[in-house]
Amino acid sequence: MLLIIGNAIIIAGIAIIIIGIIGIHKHKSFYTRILIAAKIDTVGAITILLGIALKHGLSFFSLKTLLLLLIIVILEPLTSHIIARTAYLSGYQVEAGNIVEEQGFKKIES
Amino acid sequence: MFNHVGIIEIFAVIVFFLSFYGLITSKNIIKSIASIGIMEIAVIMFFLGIGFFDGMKPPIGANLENAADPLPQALVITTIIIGITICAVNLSMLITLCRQHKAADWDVVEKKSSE
Amino acid sequence: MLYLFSLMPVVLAILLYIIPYVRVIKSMALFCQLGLTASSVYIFFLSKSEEIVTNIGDYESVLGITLRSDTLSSVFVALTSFLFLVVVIYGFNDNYGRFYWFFMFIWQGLLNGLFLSSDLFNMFVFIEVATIIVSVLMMYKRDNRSMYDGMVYLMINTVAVQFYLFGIGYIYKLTGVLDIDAAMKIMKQMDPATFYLPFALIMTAISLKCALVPLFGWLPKAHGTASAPTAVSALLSGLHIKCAIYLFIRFQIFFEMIDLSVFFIAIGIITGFVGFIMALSQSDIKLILAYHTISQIGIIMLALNIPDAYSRTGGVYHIINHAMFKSALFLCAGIINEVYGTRDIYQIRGVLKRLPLVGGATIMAILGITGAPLFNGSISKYFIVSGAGAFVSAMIILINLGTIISFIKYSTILFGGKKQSINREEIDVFRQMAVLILGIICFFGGIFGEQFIHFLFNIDVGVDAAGYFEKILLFAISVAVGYVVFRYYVKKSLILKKIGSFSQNFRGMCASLGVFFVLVLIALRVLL
Amino acid sequence: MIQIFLVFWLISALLIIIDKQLVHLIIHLGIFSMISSVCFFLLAAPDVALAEAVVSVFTTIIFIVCFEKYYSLVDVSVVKDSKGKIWRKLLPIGFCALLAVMFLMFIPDVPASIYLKDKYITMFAEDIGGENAVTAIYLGYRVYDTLFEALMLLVSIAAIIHLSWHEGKAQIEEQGESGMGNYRIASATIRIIVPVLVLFSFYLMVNGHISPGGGFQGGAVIAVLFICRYIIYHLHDVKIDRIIILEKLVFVLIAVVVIYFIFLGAGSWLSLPGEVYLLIMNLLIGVKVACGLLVMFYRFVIYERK
Repeated sequence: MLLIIGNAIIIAGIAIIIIGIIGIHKHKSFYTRILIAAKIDTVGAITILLGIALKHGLSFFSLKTLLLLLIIVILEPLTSHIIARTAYLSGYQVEAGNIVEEQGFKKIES
Repeated sequence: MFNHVGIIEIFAVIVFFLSFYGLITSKNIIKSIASIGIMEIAVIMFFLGIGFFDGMKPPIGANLENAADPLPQALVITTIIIGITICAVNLSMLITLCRQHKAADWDVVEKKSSE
Repeated sequence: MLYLFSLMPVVLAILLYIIPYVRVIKSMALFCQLGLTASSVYIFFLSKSEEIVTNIGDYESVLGITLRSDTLSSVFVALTSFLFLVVVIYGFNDNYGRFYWFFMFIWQGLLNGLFLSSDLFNMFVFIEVATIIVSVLMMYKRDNRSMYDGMVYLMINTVAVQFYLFGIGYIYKLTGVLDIDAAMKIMKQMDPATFYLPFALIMTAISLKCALVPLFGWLPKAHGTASAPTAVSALLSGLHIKCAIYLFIRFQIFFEMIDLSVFFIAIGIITGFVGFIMALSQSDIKLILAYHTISQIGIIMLALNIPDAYSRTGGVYHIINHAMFKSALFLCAGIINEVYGTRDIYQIRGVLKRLPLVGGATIMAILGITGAPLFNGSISKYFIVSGAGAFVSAMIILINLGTIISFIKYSTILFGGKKQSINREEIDVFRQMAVLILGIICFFGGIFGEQFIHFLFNIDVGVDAAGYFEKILLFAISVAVGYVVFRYYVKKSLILKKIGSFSQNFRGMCASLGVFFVLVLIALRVLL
Repeated sequence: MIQIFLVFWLISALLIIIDKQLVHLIIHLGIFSMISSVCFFLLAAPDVALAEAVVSVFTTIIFIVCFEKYYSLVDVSVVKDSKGKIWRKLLPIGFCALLAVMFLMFIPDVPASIYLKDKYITMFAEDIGGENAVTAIYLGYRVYDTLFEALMLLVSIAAIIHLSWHEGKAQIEEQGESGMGNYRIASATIRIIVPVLVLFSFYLMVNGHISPGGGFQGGAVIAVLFICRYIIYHLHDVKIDRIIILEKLVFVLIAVVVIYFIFLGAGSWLSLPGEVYLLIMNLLIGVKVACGLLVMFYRFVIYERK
């Protein structure tokens, strides 16, 4: 029973990730993209980890998985937030849903 | 032709020469340093692919049936540490060079340093 | 207890780094070097009768790392210890910071470890660490030119070592072991054609380290860097390049069923010619010496690939001799540079008057390197020629002629100058002592050459009077021809000036690495 | 499974090589390292995967720091667009393709030997102890390598210190716009996460002999923690000189432990079980690596003249 629930949740997580990837390519605005990427990172990862933990039942392994889940819950929103904030501070402007072209970096050939 | 040659080996060779392409074409020193890093990881991939087959388990734990070869893994950890130190030394040299020449381009640096 | 040879210098280096008193450091360093030299000679005596084997940790022999000391490696260890002793004497009154000695002694430990190790991967670790040390020592003064040179050196060597690592991977995959002796036993039962790829990979890497012909671009940059400390340049040319040749000898024995000696003889001849032609076209004394290293490497490479015991022995003896006279020349050049304040060969005049002892040592080293009778170079070249065929002998004589021409050019710094303006300079006693030790060894290595070779390699050969006379005649003719060529061609040639400005950049070096790899593969297909 | 990731691996390597902008290059380098770490894990090498993951974090950070310096130092206008002829671009491609094809033609078609593998797997538990064969080899059979690899770290740190040296007092960067010293969300989160990560790194070090992980990985996690702390608070209260001396002393200590336990042979084990030796070595190497990586990072960030 736990196995089936676990598998179902993992499949749901994978579905969320796929939708998210489509979303990243559909939207052109930088801030929308960050939003969607954060969805993949948090919701997708959390559901998959939860599914794995459920599949293995009560064990040391699922405890480790849950610890990992805790770290992800704390850290992922923070990283998305910092990326968005840094982008804002370094000059990316939101204008009517479109992103103005790059102002922050000069082009350097490699 | 390749009865005993795994797909990992072939991929490692391709990436090895891909990074070689990066080395002989890159204008910028940072890119050369990155290419050396890729080269190293390609060799590491080859080492780990030695004798690998599907269904292998890590050589850890009490039950060691179907375990992977532990020796390349031990060698590779050494290689990784050597790689990171070389990368760091290279980058610190690069910063010093940048400070002296205000450039990180191979041609410009060569021209300026031979003056 | 062989691991102590690599660990003691390292521990010494760390202690020196922590202790803040300079005088204490230097006395301690000198004392430890004396001890190391003595013990390395002792190890040599032991391993002459029987190979010393240390299994680290007493595990079964293939499981752990094995250190072996046979005649060859113990000779190299003794050479390392001796040269470092000389360098410590030379730099006894220098005022480089503590980092200098820290790096120097770790370098010594690594070279010892490389010579004693018999594990393929272990060698990789030593090579890698030594590369970083050398590049840092080269750019010790952190000025424009040496920074670039050191960076190119480090990066191209790292790339080459990746090839080596790939080769080790194949050897491990095919034989299942990493120990050299055990792998050789397994390889004898297998088809040689399976080992073509690891052979090509490893030989490409080692050829870059040896600076053979398409791959020599880094050597003049590394050995001739203007601002590198003198002792570092001397050790680089005298010793560090020898560890690549040591690896070549080891791997030649390792891959004994793949005989590619024709290819390497051809490459060796080209290397010898390119080396002295480039040397002729330079005007910086350090660069001249650096290019001469390439030329001498060509001769050594030739000797090691001639299928004859005398030639090979001569090649190994020439490695030792080259270590002596090239270090002597570099150390002298360092002193001359400091006194005159320039490295331009056309501005330095009258060294013999101004610095008589240094000039004397330079003369002895020059006589050694040009193969003059009674000096060590002649003995080793005699041995090399004795086993070679007619064509190869002629090539060696031609390369020697080139060496003589460019050293006639080099020796113009010794004479001349206006008499009034030349005064004798007072130089540090320790420096003169170090330089003189090396110069005198060049002389004694020639006079007692036969006994020395007998002592080192247990090979007996009498140099007969007729052969010796022929040798003297040949040398006299070479000097005469060389002088004429120098007087009427080299001084005025414009082509040489154009050649002299040639230098390879990093991308070119990488590309030539690839070209050399393809060449080796094609040679394997065609010649075998 | 591994095939899919190998294709991703190849694509990410290709992205690095064909990148035109350095910013993209650094991002792609991070992606490449992460994918190779996953590949290592799928190749049944969790130890290596962990090491590569931790190292990739560190490498990416120093690349970014270096890029920042580069960006502030280099006069970008010097670089001009070069328009080469078409054969100048095709020639290197053809050359590398030739090399790869030659290489593939010469690959020996022989199965891998499992001579040493079987020996190691049957013998390591007796000889060294513990349950992790990789750690047993790394710290037991081939500890001589490990010693010199630790020396490599020490040497490179000395090299970096020497190269980035400059006269006068240490110069500290001014707290710029990017500093997050009074940025509440970040500092609050880091306060929560630090104990967990410290626990994690100690878990890696202490359990190195029975599970994936070990001294290097644990030490690197600690170093990354300090780096996070620096990025958030911009604190300069770390005494680098003392860390350098500590690192050297720990190296000597490692050498002494190794000589005492391994080099002198089985006689001098003092009847201690092998696990104790592995534990001591893992802790020592952890401290050494943490010190080493920290010094590297701080030399890159703080003591450079801007």
